[in-house]
Amino acid sequence: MKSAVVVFPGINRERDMARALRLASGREPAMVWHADTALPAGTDLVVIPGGFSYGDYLRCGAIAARAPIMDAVRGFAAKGGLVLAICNGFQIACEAGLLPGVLMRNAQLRFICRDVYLRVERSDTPFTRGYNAGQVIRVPVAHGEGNYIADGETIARLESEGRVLFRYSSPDGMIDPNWNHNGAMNGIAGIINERGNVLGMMPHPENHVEASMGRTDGRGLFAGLLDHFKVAA
Amino acid sequence: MKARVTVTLKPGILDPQGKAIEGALRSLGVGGVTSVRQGKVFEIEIEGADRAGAEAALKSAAEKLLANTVIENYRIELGGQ
Amino acid sequence: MKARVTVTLKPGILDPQGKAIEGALRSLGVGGVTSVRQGKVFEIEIEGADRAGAEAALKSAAEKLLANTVIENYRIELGGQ
Amino acid sequence: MNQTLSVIPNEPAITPELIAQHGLTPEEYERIVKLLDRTPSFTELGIFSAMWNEHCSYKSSKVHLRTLPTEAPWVIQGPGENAGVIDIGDGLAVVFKMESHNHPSYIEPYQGAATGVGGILRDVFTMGARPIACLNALSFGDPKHPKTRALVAGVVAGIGGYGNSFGVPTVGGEVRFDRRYDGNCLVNAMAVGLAETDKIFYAKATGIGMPIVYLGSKTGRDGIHGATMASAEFGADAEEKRPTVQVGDPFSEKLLLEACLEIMAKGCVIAIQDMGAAGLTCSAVEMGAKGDLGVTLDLDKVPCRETGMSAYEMMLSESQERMLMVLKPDKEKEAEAIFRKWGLDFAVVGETTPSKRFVVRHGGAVVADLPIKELGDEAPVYRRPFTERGKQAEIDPASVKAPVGIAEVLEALIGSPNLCSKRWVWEQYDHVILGNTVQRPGGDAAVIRINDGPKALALTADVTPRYCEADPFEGGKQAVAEAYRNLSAVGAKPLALTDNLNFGNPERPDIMGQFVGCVRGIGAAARALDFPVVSGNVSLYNETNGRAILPTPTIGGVGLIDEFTRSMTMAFKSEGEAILVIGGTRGWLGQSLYLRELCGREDGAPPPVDLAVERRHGDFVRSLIRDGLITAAHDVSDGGLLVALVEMAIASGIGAVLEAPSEVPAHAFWFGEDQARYLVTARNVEPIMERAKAAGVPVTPLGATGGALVSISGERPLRVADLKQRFEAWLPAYMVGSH
Ligand SMILES: Nc1ncnc2c1ncn2[C@@H]1O[C@H](COP(=O)(O)OP(=O)(O)O)[C@@H](O)[C@H]1O
Ligand SMILES: [Mg+2]
Repeated sequence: MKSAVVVFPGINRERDMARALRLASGREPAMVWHADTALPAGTDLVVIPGGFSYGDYLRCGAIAARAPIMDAVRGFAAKGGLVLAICNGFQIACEAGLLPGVLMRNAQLRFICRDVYLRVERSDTPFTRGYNAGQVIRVPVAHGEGNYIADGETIARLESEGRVLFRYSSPDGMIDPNWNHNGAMNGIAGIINERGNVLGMMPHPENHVEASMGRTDGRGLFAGLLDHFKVAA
Repeated sequence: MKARVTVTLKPGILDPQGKAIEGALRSLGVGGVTSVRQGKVFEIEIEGADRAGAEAALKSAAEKLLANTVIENYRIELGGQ
Repeated sequence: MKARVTVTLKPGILDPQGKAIEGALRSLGVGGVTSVRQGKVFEIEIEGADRAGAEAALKSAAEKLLANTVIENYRIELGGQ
Repeated sequence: MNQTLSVIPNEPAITPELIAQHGLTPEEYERIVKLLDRTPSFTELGIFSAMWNEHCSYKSSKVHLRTLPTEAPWVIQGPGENAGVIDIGDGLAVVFKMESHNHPSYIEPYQGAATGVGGILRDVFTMGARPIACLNALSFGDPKHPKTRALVAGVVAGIGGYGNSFGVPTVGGEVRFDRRYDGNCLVNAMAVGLAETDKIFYAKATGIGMPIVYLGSKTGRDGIHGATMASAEFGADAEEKRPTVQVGDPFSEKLLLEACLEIMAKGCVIAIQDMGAAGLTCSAVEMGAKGDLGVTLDLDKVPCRETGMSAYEMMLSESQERMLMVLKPDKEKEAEAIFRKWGLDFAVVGETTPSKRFVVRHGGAVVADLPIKELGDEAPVYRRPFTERGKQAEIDPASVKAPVGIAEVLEALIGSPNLCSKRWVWEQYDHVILGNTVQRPGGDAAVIRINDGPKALALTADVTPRYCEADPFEGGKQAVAEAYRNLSAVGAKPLALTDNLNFGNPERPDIMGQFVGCVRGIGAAARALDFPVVSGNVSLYNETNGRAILPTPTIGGVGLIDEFTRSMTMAFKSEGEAILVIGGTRGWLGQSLYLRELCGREDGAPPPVDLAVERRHGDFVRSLIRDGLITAAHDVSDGGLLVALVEMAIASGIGAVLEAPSEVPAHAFWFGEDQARYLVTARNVEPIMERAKAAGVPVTPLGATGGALVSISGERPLRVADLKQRFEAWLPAYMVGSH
């Protein structure tokens, strides 16, 4: 799996992501600068990592979404390439039109860093094949603006097309406002685009990938992607 | 030339900040406020005195960057020199 | 009654957001913008038709909550019904 | 050198009022005139006021700080640079420091706290270290004071806002409430970075004719000395020229970090200094003075954010996210390209000279020409008079029994502002970014893995101000001992500390006495525990209307763990394990929270700290952890044994069955704050008892883990779940205004 991590000024979880990719695939990802106009040849997976691109000034992800490299990312996605967009990456993907909807400020208006529970809704996508449908995983969140909203029609489409891959839940998988820390509609934590090749999610699976650090629930995502490319090859 | 671009949430879009401010004003004892919606305002200096050119530049700034037109409306006001 | 409170940074206060937006507009090819400063606007509905009362309430809202008067100025505009 | 400088039009005349507004005494001004052999220009007066104020010159504290132990075989750099540096083996060094931003945070909590974090991060990466963790120690006024809630909200949001965006995990700290901070909150921020031992960068300039480069953000009128600027001398345009609050820009700082580390790696840098307090002045003078060189600055080259800035304003501006660097001349182009790539300002603003003079030019005129060494070295040093507070009486535990039972006391304490969970605070801080957080906030010390391991750092911040006030010497010792204990409890060897000494007005002998006593106590403990002081910061004049804060010498401790997977936590691990208390319990209630919260009394002698015992018990606990003999460990501090035990229960959801003591009155036994104690759990008690005997360490069985209750024979049992609810509830409820 050849992955490329896009680095915008102010992005700060690129090292965490690079480590997770390296541990999963045994390969160092390419770090791609925002001002570049092309992705490295042979890229399988593009990752837009977390952080505060451009300080999250104006709107989260707004300025990064208009950076030169994003044309290349859009082109890559249009050809069916896999794009994984996490946290600030999710916000950038929405602003760039790769995914529908908007990430608004958390309902309680504060930044929240804690472990949350996610129910994995489907296991038949390249991003979630490392999990079972209905499985509950525990991964951290760290964001101030992760409150997913979209108009009624969009939400209805996302739901009817099974495009919600991760939902905030209780430890036993119940969808419950008490376990939805940011107020996202329908507990939405992660969605894919229509074609199923772009995933945006707020939580950080890349921070839970090492047994020695205590938790490994994030591994499934990276292992699944690796598997996907192995099978494809 | 001075200009101002005001960006506000479209009607119907939930505004958690505005709601929180409503609540806070109530508990501060500020009376009579029934609704608050928060938006952004950009005070912009733009070169040259060509109003039409400036207006076009501002429209493009608003469309391309300042507003997320999925959820926001914008309004442009051009000032004098 | 509709009202609007506009909150802007005092002159001289650093505006990192405005600075980042300036840079982004430049690289998007929006011409001629020499300075951007970002502020907030609050669109407020207030009960009753007593303008003086409304004005007092808005002033108190701005002072107590909407503006951080250490670094921000505010302006109140009262609309019609 | 009896020259006069060119007269700058519109500069105010040097009057006694102007001198006083600059915080200089008539004697200090005389000293300046003598040194120069002429009257200083307005800009020069500003430069002197910046260099000779308490913050830069440490004039009240210097003679006392010199007594602190600062050396150990593992210390690479002690106090005197931007941050302290210690060797942790494998060619790696840890760079750390703590600094206050008290007054700015009180004026504008969000920006004040944010820029405090920004400043301390800059101190660390200026030395070539990549920041890997932050801590923060916060002191607020009475929860009932009308300003407190907004200060808490703003300060916490500001610390998070800066650290989260910059991309460093904020992993520890403390939060206290006391009416003595009503008019003066304290915001102490600590940053910790990692560098290679052979790639540490210092402020000392070398070489003549080397370019001095200005890096980072542009200069504005931020934070210029308020009293001066408020003077009417500026005429009609005063409003325009008003000094402004510093606003943090973590985005620019993140770029500055990456750019600095990149040019350091490329070998472009001779010397580097961040612009902190008194910005350009302090940084340029320090670089030159340390290298025995002169410096010439050309202010026309300084990137400015505003038009019409005077030399005075530029020299005193405290705009954030700026650096000054001496570059290798042949690397100038390379360095500039790196800075441009990161979108930062880069300008050659001066050069080093052989003259040992600090020369500042602006608009074609020389606006300052000062002897560079004397600016720093000749700063006044005061031995301020001080009076030491007499020892307080010991309190007989039997004489201060609250009218309620042990269970009620426990319920009250665990849900009290100072002992309740600070989760509401640390959940606003990204504490997992960088993927190396082994122990998150909520334990005794945070544990941060170094790179991919196996080593890890343990980090803590501690002080008990009410002890410091009652007995400054014991309080100073206790702050260091508690940091030592917190590190030991997670299995770390304490290596070095940074101190942040927050006090009132040093010109008052009683306050100076607090300072002197605390510093002596810190020194004694640091020496006895082999825990040297490698960096620090002094914040004086924290008082309002003659009412000073509690003396608050915050200690930031750093310890090393060889194998991160073996760090110890405080949660009970399973049912049926023995609970042991290490260390003796006399039931010391003087200055305890029991006394304060339950009896409404704030008196008596605080618990004495026996440093030899501290060291022995610390060594003992670490050896138990290293040899895998215990399953959990927690130090006993504020609130005493039962509070510590309940924290272990809450962390695990497992209860405990405890035996009542026989020798000490129950309330004093459970809530006394005797020092040098730890609670541990073990499956097998025998080997621990044997070792304890051999080491001369008192170890007492307390009971066993298990069940859903904390029960003490003869007392009302309490559900762990209910205690947890109380522990977690107070702060969030307070912040929404429900009490
Ligand atoms: N301001 C803060 N920032 C981060 N963590 C904090 C803060 N205040 C308290 N904590 C965390 O809460 C826990 C308990 O703090 P405290 O009661 O001061 O511990 P101790 O008494 O062991 O020093 C610690 O893990 C500490 O790091
Ligand atoms: Mg502790």
